Amino acid sequence: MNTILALLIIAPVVGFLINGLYGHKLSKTLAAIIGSSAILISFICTILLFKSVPENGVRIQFFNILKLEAFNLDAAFLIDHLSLMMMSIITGIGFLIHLYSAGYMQHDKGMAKFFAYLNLFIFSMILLVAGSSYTLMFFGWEGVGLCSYLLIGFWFTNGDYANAAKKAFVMNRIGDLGFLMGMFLFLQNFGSLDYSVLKAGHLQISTGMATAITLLLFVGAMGKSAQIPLYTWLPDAMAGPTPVSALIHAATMVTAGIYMIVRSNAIFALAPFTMHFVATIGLATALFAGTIALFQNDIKKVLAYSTVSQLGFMFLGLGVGAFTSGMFHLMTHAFFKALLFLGAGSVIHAMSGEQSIAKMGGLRKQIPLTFWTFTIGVFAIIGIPFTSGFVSKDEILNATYAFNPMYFYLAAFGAVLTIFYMLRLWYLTFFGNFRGGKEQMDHLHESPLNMTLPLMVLAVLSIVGGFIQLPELFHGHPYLIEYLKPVVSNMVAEHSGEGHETFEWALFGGTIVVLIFMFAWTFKLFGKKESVSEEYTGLAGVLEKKYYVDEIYSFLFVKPLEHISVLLSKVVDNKIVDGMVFLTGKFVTWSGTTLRYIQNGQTGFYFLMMSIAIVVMLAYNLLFKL
Amino acid sequence: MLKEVFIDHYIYLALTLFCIGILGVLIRRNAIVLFMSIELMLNSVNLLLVAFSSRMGDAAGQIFVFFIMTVAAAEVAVGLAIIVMLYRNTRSIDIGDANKLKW
Amino acid sequence: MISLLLVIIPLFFGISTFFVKEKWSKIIALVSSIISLGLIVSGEYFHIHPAQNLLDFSWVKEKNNGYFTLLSLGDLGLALVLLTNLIFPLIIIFQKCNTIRNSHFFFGLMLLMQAGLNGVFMAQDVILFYIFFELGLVPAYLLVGIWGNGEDKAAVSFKFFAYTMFGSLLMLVGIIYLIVNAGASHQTDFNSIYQAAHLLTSTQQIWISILFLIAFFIKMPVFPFHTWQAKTYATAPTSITIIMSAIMAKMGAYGILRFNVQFLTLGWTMLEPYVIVLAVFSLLYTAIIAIKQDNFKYVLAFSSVSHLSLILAAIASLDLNAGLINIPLFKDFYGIQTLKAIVFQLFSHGIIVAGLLMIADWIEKGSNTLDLNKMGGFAEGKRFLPIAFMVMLLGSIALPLTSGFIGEFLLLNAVFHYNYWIGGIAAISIILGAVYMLRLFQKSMLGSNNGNNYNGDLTITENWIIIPLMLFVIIGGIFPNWVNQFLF
Amino acid sequence: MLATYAFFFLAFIAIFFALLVVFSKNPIHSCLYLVLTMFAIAGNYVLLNAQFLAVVQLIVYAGAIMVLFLFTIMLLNLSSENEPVKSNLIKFIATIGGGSLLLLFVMALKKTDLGPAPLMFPNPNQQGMIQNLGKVLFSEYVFPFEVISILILISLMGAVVLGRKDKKVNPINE
Amino acid sequence: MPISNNLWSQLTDNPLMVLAIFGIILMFVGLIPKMKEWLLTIGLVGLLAGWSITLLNWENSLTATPIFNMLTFDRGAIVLTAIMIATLILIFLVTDHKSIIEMNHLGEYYALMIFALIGGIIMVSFKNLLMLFIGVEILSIASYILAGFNKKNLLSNEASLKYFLMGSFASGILLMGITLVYGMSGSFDLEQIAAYTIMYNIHPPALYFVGILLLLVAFSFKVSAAPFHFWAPDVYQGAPTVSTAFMSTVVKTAAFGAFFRLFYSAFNFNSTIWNTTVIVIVALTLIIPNLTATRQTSFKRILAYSGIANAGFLMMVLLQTNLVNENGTHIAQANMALYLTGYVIANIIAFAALFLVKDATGSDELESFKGLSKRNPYLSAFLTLAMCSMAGIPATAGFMGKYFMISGLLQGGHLILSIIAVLMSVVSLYYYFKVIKAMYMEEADGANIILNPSYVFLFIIGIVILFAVGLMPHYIRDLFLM
Repeated sequence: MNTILALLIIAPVVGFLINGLYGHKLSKTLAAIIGSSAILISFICTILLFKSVPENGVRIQFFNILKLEAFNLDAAFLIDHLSLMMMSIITGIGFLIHLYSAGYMQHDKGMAKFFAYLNLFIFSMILLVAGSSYTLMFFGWEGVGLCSYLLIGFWFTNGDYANAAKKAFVMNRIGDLGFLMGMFLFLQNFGSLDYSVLKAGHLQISTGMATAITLLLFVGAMGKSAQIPLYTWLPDAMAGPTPVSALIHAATMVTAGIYMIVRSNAIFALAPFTMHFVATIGLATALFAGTIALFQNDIKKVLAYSTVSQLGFMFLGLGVGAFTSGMFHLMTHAFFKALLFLGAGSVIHAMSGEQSIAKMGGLRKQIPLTFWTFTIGVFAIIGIPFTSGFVSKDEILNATYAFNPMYFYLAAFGAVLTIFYMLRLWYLTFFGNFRGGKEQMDHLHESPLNMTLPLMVLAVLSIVGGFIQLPELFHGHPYLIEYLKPVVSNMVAEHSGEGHETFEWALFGGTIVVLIFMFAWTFKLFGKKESVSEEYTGLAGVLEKKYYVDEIYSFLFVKPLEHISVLLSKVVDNKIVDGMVFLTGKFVTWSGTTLRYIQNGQTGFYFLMMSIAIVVMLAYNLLFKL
Repeated sequence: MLKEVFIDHYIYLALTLFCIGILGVLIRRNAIVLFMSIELMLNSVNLLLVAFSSRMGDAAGQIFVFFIMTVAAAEVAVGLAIIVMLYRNTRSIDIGDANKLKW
Repeated sequence: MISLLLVIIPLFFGISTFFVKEKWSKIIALVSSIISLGLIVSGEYFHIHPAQNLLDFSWVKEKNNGYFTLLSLGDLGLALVLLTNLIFPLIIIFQKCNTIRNSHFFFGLMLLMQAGLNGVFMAQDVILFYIFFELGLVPAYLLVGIWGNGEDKAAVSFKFFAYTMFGSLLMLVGIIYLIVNAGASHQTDFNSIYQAAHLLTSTQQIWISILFLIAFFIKMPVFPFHTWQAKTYATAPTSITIIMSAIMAKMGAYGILRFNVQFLTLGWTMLEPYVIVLAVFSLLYTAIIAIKQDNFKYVLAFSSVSHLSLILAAIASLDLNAGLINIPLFKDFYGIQTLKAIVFQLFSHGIIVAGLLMIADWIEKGSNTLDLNKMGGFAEGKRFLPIAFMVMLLGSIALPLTSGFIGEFLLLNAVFHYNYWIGGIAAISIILGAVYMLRLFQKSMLGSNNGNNYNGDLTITENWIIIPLMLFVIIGGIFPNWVNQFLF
Repeated sequence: MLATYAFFFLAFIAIFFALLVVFSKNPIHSCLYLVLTMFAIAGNYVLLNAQFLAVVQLIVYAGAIMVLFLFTIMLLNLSSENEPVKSNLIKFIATIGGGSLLLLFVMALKKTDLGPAPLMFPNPNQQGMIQNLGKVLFSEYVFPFEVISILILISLMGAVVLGRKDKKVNPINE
Repeated sequence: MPISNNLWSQLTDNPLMVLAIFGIILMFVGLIPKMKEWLLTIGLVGLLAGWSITLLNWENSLTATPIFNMLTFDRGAIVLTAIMIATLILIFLVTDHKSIIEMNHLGEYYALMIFALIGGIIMVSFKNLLMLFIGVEILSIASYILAGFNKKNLLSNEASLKYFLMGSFASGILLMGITLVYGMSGSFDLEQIAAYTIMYNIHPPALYFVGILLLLVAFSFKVSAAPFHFWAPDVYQGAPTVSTAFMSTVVKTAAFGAFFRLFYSAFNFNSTIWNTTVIVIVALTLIIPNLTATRQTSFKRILAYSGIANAGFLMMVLLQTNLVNENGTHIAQANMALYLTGYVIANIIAFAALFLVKDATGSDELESFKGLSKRNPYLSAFLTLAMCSMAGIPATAGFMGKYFMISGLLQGGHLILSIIAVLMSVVSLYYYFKVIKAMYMEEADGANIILNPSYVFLFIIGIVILFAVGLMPHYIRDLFLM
């Protein structure tokens, strides 16, 4: 088991080192093979681990990183059901995306570098989810942030991309600050950052302290998982290559916050206020991002806001206490959102890099494979019954209703928004007539097999992924809840009785009605659209401009900080602080100049000064000393 | 009117002469007159020394005066030589003119 | 004896270098520094297998008064001596001979600085400490003033020199005050001073502490005594800037640990709250200033102040009630832990800032400018420089798995332990640090090239100078335990 | 009693002429007034029974030294007009300074207890006689007497070096 | 008092006789034009002989008996005598120079310096105020002449006149002080005055105190302490350079020796009655010249102000008269001797450098030091070390001097004064390092300067002493302890 785990962790590192250090000497194909196979090894190892892991998990220690008097950090990994689930998503989807990248990036000269970064990312992610302490999680946490930075800024010669990368990193850092504080507070209270102290019922801590710790940790999650108010980096992160968006900014990294909260569920359970807060933030984010997505024209931006929105749903799930549901939605979302992104990547690939849906239309004929798989993704996310998205979202909505009906209605509205913007995207991209240029028209082509294969695999997963936990209504069995039971204790009241069943049926029926209505309505709006306006006015304009949040942030934080920096530098530091030093020097030379004049060369004056000195001296001594 | 002379009177006299000497040093610009004022100071010291010496019946004070006179003579020789030298070069013995060295 | 040799060797070679031909000077300097490195490595060996008499140097100081340890390798100074002797060979290789005239004087003075720095960290006698403290200073003045860049190098150099001297002379008053109070015999060894210092009343200790603190604040430097620094760093030849920021700045922290924490414990305890507030203010203040600086080295200079301020904050967070001559005795484990973290971070920051400054120098050589606005897109077509820069940068912004993280994490934890709010405010620096360092990277390496070309990558020699530093940054982040055994 | 009056008379003479020395415009007059002051002081020496010094004062001081002064003044052909007068402010300050110095001296004297015994005129003690002084000078004070010769030598050299007009001008490189 | 009839013992008990003889020889040899080249040799032989005699008496000095009850060559006197003679030897080496050898009255020049030295020796060893007066006058009158030795130079004339007038004025004040002290204590003998002092330890009679203060003024003038320092910059600048070197070293040493001897042995009150005055004088002496010197452009004048500033440090010994070390030995004199050693050596190196530079460029402005490191790297290195020592950089004698002075101050509890002292040391860096800056950091063309052997000897000896004192101060200082 130790060996398998070691192999699992080392393989991406080896891939990273080979591609990073010798990538310039390798051919592109070889680089792709090395990069992908490293992840394949990890994936296989993960699968192997599934078998051998005991129910309560196992802590595997390799070596001690740092041992100080009151601080201990082991390179130890906690392999339990939760981390295995995460690792399989990471390595599995990660492998598919590596495969996809081999095709997508084949025209880029930085192929080896790209795979090196991806491998490093997978390594960091494994560290994040498999580490046995918050410190190791933080290692991975920051590591994925770095990889995100590197990959967003992969095409660094474009200044905007580089800016987006920096923005992502800094925003993540703000979250990390909260996480760090939370860790410090945790360390103060429990004397260790190892998960071993997280056994439910063993936590001796006041509610206030638990609230403080969990709120701080949640700040970290906000940053990493792009929640209000720290979400603005994620849409900008679409500057990176599309596989990166699929892997990092949809399937894995952004879900780290969910994982962290689920991992800490024992302490979150002690802090009801935080739970409420998490739910509120999650709901707000889901609605907010959903509305913004309504009028975006960039295919990746739509998907990005959709991701933010879906992450909001996950947090809503966590906040209402349905930890497993959150994890479940995390998983299904990883499937269909990766699928959507890869599909979008395929579309972009076909469109020669064009990302605006205003320029697309009627693509279903030219790239059928992409169309069908993309369609499955769309159906999953809008919740066509029995797709994975339907099942997981349904579960969250259920739990929300039990928590607070008002939250439920809002969340349901959010789901409707999802349907609207996804269908809009779908129609505008694949239906109607082609609105792009002639050259693009001629160039349209289906992607190669190593790109479409991952699409197909993910499409299958998007459909069947939900079956592991079909609602009881449809005679499903909560496999996931049981599987995660040793780690996660949900806080949702067990549903039973007629009323509940009625509600579920009502929800199901409502979903179908809404879906049919929305299909029809959006088809009417977008199905045969000849041209799509680039500019919107009124409320739509505000939404298209993302509520001007970036501008507000710039006005509230970025610009003031820059102004303060300039002020401190130019005025305070140069004029006042250094001015004091300067004045001291000036004073010395000034007094030098002044004192020089008493040395005026006149002997008479000298005599006078000496005599006065004698008089003063005698007077002082005779009057005060005797 | 006082019938007797105390040592105080000599001290008064000597110190007055001393202060007059200093006054001369302060208000005159002619180097020679200045030098004469300094001689006046020395003389006042001599007078005081002799007074103390006489009062205490100690010859040391008068011996000291003797040496002061010798030194004064030597000093005058050198001092006047310096003044003459300066006069040769500048045609002036005004100390106010000797102000090339300053600042 | 090793400790004595560590001072004598650079001193001897330094003076000899004055008299040799220019072309030999670099080789002699290199030989000397490598001998020193060998000595400290063997010192580490003896340290692990204790043989104290080989590490210490004693001297009959006054008749009938027995032996006194004058120099000692170990204790707080070991890590910094190690740092000094590790960095010197690298910067001697780094310093190109053909860009400076009279290179024999250059290297000679550099070796004198090495002797001074080694001495400061090993001295067990206050006067000796002071002598070495200044011995590093005069050569630095000459090196900056003679071989610096820019028109006003002499003025800049003098400002640095006078500022530092101002502090160290105040410290001299403090030192003499302690000596004077060390009993009738006026012994100057640390043991006597330690005992004398602990007999002072708290008021006395506070005043003397302030004298010492001013000196060390200037040396580190810390707000509001930092204004000499940025200009000096930019003006000095890069190798000297490296010595200043990587090693000389550490003298301040070392001095505070030695004199304020260890000797003037009572006074320090009283001053702690003020110092920590000042340090945290300085930390954020300089970090904010660094955000909009346009000079590459200025950013590094302010970042250096910022990092050292955090170290100062951590020092001020030490919770102590009494001190012993070797390792202070703290109320709880936190003290020793933080102390170790401080030493680790001093070492780590030295390495990282050295690497960053080297990179700054190479960029300057390649593009003939340090102005960030004239740079851009330098990563294009280069393989090693961006990697090296990135690794050093990550160390600087304390990313996990770099040595910078280990240090900053523990230091922030210590400050947080002292006070939640202060700790929280101090931690904002990790955001600001990311902002200015990434801006630095972005402006120079990323984006599009705006007219100022920089072609060609690092040479093989340059690669091999920076690789050890990069290795340390990574190894220090992954195996800090292994590094730690050499530092204590 | 007579001696007391003599003292006050001499004191008045001394101070009066001393002031004239200082305030007289013409250096030659100053010089002559100084000679008169010295005479007064010599008179005081006699009162104090220091005959030897009185004689030396007359011969060496009033005679030799003052003649030297006179010669120099004559040699340099100084007249009263060529001395610029100092400004009144300076004079005022100087007078205040000198006056307060005198006041301070007086204050110190008042504070000092010098004993009640008045001076005897003529002074009974014979220290000031040539015989006594000679004995002391050549026994106790023979060493300074020898050493003073060096001083005389120096002044000799000084007068020669500084006063002589050098034919061959070869100044050191200043 | 036994008057020794043994000629040999008169020659060997103290260096006065030998020096006087050689002075007279020089005077006469100077008259013979052909013997000009020999003058320096004769002078050096004489000084070396004097120096050897001084050193031979080193051990005896601990149990020295007074000579004619007028002079005592105790340890303090011997130390300062040795320093002064050695200094003069070094100054003579500096005069091994073409322009000096060509000058008129060279014999007198050397003879005057040696005679002045005799005055200095008398000043540092006096036991009777009469000897003090005679010593002061011998030294002063010789200095007046030395200052005006360059007769054709107006500045030299002016310097001589100023020095003479102000020096005579100070002599008058000195005499008044002596007279008042004599009048109250009834003696010129140091021991008896000391006995009188102890009698009135707390409340000395006012006139006695006035006498002491006048003596303080007179000596402050002689050592050029503010506010009685006005003569010093002008005279130092105007006088021929060798004379300036002589005045700022030998004369200053002698003046301090006498100053300290008088106040230490005669007026050593247990109360701190004249401390406040001294503190104010020291503070002024540190502040005024250091600040003024920052704006000077002439190296010679900088050295003059530096000399005044150093007088401030040296005057601190007056505040240490009661300090003893662990063996109960008084340490003030040793501190002063240590400081003087460093000061004198550094000063002579500086003056030697000035001499060479001035010879090459004809100016003593700082300008002429520009680019000196190119013209002669060794000279500039030596001068740098001397400047470092003056500025009090550790490992040099200057630092140790300042260290012991401030140490003494702090033992006396004068914290504020010591802080003023170190702050002014920082200010002093400005002008000391201006010289270094000119030499190394500024460019100027000029002919190479060649060092002749006597200069090399001087520099090497000087640097060795600077570092010997700087690194092993305790050994040196123990030698000086009384």
